[in-house]
Amino acid sequence: MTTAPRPTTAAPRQSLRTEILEARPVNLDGFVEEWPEKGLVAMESEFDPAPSVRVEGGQIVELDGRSRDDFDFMDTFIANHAIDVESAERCTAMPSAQIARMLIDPGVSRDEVLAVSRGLTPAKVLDVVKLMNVVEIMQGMQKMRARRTPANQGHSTSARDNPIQVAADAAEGALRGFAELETTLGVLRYAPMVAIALQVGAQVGRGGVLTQCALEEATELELGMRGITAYAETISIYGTESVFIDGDDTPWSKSFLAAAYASRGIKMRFTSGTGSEVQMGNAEGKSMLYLEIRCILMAKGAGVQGLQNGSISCIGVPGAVPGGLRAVAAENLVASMVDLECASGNDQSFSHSAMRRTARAMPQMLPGTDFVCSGYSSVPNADNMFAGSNFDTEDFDDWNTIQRDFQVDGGLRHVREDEILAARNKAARALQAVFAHLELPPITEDEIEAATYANSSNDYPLRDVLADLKGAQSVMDRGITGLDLVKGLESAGFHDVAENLLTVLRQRVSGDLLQTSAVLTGDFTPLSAINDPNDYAGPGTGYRLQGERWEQLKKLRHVTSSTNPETEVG
Amino acid sequence: MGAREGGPLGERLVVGVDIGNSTTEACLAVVAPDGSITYLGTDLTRTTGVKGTPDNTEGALKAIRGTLTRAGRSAGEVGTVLLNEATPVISGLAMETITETIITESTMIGHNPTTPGGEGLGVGTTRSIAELGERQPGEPVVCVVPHGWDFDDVAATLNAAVAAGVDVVAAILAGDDAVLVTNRLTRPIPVVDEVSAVEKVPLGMLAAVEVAPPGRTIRTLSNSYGLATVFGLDPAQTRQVSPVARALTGNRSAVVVRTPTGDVTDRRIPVGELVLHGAGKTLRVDVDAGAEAIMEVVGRAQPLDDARGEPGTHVGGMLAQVRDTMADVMDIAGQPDVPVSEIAIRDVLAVDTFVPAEVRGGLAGEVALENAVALAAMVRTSRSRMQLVADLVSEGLGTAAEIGGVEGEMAVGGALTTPGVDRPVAVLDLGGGSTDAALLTREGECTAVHVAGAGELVTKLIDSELALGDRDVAEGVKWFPLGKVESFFHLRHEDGTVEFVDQPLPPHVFARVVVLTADGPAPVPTRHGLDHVRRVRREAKRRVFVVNALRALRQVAPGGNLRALEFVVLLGGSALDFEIPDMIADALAPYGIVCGTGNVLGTEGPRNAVASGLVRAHTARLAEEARCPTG
Amino acid sequence: MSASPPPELTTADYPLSINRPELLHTPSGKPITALTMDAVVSGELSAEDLRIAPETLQLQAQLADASNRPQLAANFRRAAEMTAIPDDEVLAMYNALRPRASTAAQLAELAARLEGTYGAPVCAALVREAAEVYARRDLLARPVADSDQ
Amino acid sequence: MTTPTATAPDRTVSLREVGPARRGTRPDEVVIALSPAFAGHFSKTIVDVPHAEVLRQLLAGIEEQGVTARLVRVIDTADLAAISHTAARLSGSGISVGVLSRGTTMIHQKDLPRLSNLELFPQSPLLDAPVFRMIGSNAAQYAKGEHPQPVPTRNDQMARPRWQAKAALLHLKEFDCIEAGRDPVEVEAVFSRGTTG
Repeated sequence: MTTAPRPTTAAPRQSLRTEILEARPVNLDGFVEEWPEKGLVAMESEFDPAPSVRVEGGQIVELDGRSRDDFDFMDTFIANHAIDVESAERCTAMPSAQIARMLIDPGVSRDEVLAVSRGLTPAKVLDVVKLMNVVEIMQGMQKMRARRTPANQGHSTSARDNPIQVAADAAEGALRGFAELETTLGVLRYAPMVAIALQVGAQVGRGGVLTQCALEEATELELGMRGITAYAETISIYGTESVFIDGDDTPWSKSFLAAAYASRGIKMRFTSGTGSEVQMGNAEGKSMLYLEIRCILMAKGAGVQGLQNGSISCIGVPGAVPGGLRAVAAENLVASMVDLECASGNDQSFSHSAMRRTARAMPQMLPGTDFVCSGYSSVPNADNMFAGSNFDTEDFDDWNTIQRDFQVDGGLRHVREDEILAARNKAARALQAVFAHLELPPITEDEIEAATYANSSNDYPLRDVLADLKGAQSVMDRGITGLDLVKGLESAGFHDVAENLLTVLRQRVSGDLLQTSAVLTGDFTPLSAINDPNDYAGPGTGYRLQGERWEQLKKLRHVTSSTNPETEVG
Repeated sequence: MGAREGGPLGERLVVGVDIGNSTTEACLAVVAPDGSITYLGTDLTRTTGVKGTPDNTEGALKAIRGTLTRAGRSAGEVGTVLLNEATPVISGLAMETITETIITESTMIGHNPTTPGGEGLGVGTTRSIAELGERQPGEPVVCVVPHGWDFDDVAATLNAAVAAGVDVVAAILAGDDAVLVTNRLTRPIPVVDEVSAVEKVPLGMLAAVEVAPPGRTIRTLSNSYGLATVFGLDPAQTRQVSPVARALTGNRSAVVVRTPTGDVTDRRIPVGELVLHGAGKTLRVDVDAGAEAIMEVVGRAQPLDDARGEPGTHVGGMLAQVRDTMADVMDIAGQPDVPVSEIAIRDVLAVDTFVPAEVRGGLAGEVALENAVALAAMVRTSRSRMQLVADLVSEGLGTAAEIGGVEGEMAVGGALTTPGVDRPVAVLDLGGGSTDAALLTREGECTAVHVAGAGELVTKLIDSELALGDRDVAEGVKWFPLGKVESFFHLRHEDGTVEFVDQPLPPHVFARVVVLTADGPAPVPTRHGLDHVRRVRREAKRRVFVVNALRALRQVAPGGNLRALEFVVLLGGSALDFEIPDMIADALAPYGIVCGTGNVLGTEGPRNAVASGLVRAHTARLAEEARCPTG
Repeated sequence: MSASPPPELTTADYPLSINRPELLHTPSGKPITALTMDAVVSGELSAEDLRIAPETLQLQAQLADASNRPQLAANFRRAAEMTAIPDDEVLAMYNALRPRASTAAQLAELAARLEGTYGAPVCAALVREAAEVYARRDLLARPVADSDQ
Repeated sequence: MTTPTATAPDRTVSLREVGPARRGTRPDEVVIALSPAFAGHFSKTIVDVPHAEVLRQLLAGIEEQGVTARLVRVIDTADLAAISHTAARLSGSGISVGVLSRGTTMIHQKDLPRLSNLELFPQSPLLDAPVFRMIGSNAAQYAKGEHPQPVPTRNDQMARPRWQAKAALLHLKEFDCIEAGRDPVEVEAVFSRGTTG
């Protein structure tokens, strides 16, 4: 930056400090004024309805100021399926301040809060969280998170849809701690091969990591049915009837889809987030958070075990209005306080400012959520086919350091270079074996060498895309399933990987992963809100980062040894 | 024909395996004691590794197991596995441009903007639009407009100048604005646009700008005497500028600037001499003499022992490159490398082609079609490693495996199982790298030859002549018929017929020339029309397969006389092509030859000839031994 | 909402794959313990064996009820009914439920098919409820396909 | 992050209504459909390219190809697909270009489903004058039954944090200018030099 005075131009003179501030990345972000009439407002809008509920003959006949015959389909669905009719009138009549206090009071257990929240209307829920500042919201999240143990989810994609890269990065991601890995495509026809790569790579890195491939419903479901992927997440829902219809769905079609996934033993969660409705110009004059609460209750009513929210792909909208990130933190809390698994966003490029990017994640990272990011880009953002995440591979060491600084478990850990190289190499070889077994276009030794040491898709030899696409098509045509992957791995001598994948596949027969917030631990124990319920009851209780896990998180790339300060540990 | 359960004693189960360049085929059969053969089935898989190397084992085993499972037999029952002796011909390709067009001192702008403006011829002195105001009336001016000028401003400036009496007769624009500007002019003039390097146009020089009406081509600047007239040239100068005229032929618009020493040369690049050893002679031919000359000399050097290129020349490099790759292919771990000297080039096919190349010194990215020669070279090696493959197969399967015979001969045997075929029969195996011919005489003698050039070369020619720069697209153009998507609901096939569809076609093929692949139309990224693409495709096939068919058959035909042949059966991957068989049949018709695509075993089409031939040969040998037992 | 029978299973039985494997079997009747690598290699297992059985979904529904998640339980019960429906028909049914994709009659037909052919009353109820709401909110199929909103 | 600037910022445009939009008969025309607030409530795109320049370049691209253009304003919707498809069905060639006030642009064809398109340029912050020229040129070439190379589309991951909210705001304003039930009208572009409005 220059300190010399600039040549005077026609423009009025500017202070040197202003010039420096003007040049700060945060000023590349966009900010707008609120416009409540149109719903361009985070969570404080006089146009949101006042809470009200009336029950007649075991049916809700009035909801937030609307009587049943004026219900749009969101009202109807929420009234019929989401709200507990028996307790509705009593709970909604409780003072909002009392419910808000229950949320942060260590003396009130999670179950006691759920007993109240299941009877609340959308407007009532909004009325409650509006009373809470961001620290209180974090306090509430700490208690209401469904699973006791927090976790994290990663994105593993490739700008060239290169399956070898996806496999290697999935292996590294799994090794670094992601409990779930998600991929998607630039060229959709590549999906089967990349999904296979993700599954194989993940099981190399850490047995039991769950994978998914975000696609249009039909293909996503088919890959899941075949056991090539293990769960699904990109089933979008919206807070107004008109936008829901624009998305060519209704609460009933989505509920049917939810059951379809469960009927194939596949874990699934919906996706929603503040800002999507106003982004599409049909917010019907309601605040972003009110509409998101309707989404959350709709998901609850559909009987899905969880929800991905936290604005997600619309983060630029709440990010630009006053109090926007408070609303985003609140929507995560609401998902948790109605007992849904919450994969809490932090998954889209959000700001030019590193400081803002970090701050944005604190309300999820510090209290901990079921998945702090949904997900964290475990590839360089240039390779991120979800249009970039809030964090990527360059941030690994910063993330690990923040975990260590605050003694907070963000789901990741530092891993030594040699372990990472070994995993990446093995993943590429395992995939090479599977491709050979399935007669897919071969993977060369050069590609394996590249995969071992690569950072981005530019570091790999180019694939014969046409041949790959033919291969991908044949995977679908020949009805390849997860079982074929197991066979390929086993016959090529990758016994451990084959065993890992088979165990994951076996889980769909047991259905254990269908329960709320379920993940698979390293020893293949299903860990869900049932057998790992959040038992936070104040200081010293609930999940604490300690013992072996804490020892893991104390390790960084460079830590000076106290026994011999001339050396580094780890 | 189904699998016979059990069967009488002495029945033998044999598998013939043909390892080709791209596919490995297996044929399972039962040989009864009386020598009668019952075919139980066939299988086909991708060849693993380079033909003739141990890597082939995996593919071979896969194909064998394939047939066994289909026929419900087990490896244990197999008596013998028969492999083909792959005649170790491996082919390589190389292409060299032998001409290049160079423009010196920017005398010519010969590019063809899609939308020039105005019509007619304008001759005047080149002046920058910036200094138009200063021109004195009367002087004819060709206005040169640099980048960054808005079309409205250009038109206004020109109109003002004209109003002030400046005689603007033509304009040369940097941007794509010719029509926009002419539409706004008070006095119409010819305008050439999209001259990207407009700043290099020499100012203050006499220049001519010509634009033809839509659908026409220029008349004056593409005619040497037209140029002479415009610039007042004497015969010597006229001779000098004749390349300019030639370079501009066929354009709708052009600019020629008269500079003192400016010139367009069309020079031949010395590519070097091809040295051919054969028939006890050593013959030399300049590669830039073109394909015809080369092939004529190759013909005189038959049978070819080796071909080399003058070291240090392009052709030297071309052939050396081919040799080296062959050497690598034949290297065996743990064994001494194959000395490059052992690798003899036993046939060469030269094909004239052209490569669109950017003109050196051009001002608008002019492209000229440069002549080029493509060479397909075929290498024979003294090492075959099929025996090694046989050993590995036997090991992997736990049964005996042997070399059952040489490809060519086996192929004829298999071809004979085509209904309606009898000796003497010749087969043409249209492969990827080489075109093979074999003849089986009435007396049962068999001769086989291999000539360089086949499917791969066709693909390369299509790729370069259409400037696709994408082998896969070229492959598509080779394999599938063409069409033009005329609306979302109908497309016109290359034969002119129209096909209507009820589901709208995908947007990315709208209004495009497409290849009609199995999974729908795929766009061909080219500016050329359907007819041009079709012509290039058929020419490439003709220059390779028709030429090679005749070459190869002449080499096996008694006394090189094609009329002595009766049946010609086409085999191999390219025999499945939708037009090559017809092209070859047409070419052979005049010689009274029955030619068609084989139908091995009456069921397999042009496939599996070698594999089933192996079985026949094996059976014949058994019969021999039965008649005169050895020892 | 869903008045499910008093759960026989308690949350202590979760995860079934570890605590109650004896309750788990594949639709083809194999016990979950039969899903071994040897079985895969020997080719005894098909993809069918890696699907979830309706009985298992009923067990998970009991666990959901036992952990106070009635909506989740209801979802599992719909899923149990759906195990009988072939993959492509499941997708077809889903598409039929999209806005303005079906007429009232078509939805009634769908509900009937669910109940009749597949013995899926809970799913049928969901479709009938949708039909009623769609009619009220103008989301049934319209005669003219192409319309701008 | 690129923020293109207009090449001729001193030009302005106003649209004069000349009656209801009719279905064209000339096979050599492209219809340009403008959104409710284009060159009316708004005067420039999300990155300050003047609407005058957007229109000049689109028209220039079409004219350079020797094709004629007609302008219509769609008033009853701000949905780009709907605007473009409506125009495509009015176009004698069946080809249309739809433009939103913030710059988002689409080339459409009448036989395509409404939600499909020939070319879509969704990232309004990345569209500058030269791009609009190419879009006009391509539309005209489609109208002539030629097959132009699609206009290269750019992408920028950081467009979300910078532009998403402003885009939403502009979108809402555009929605405000919708007059339900009003049929598309034919308009005439009147360009004038002078300071940008």
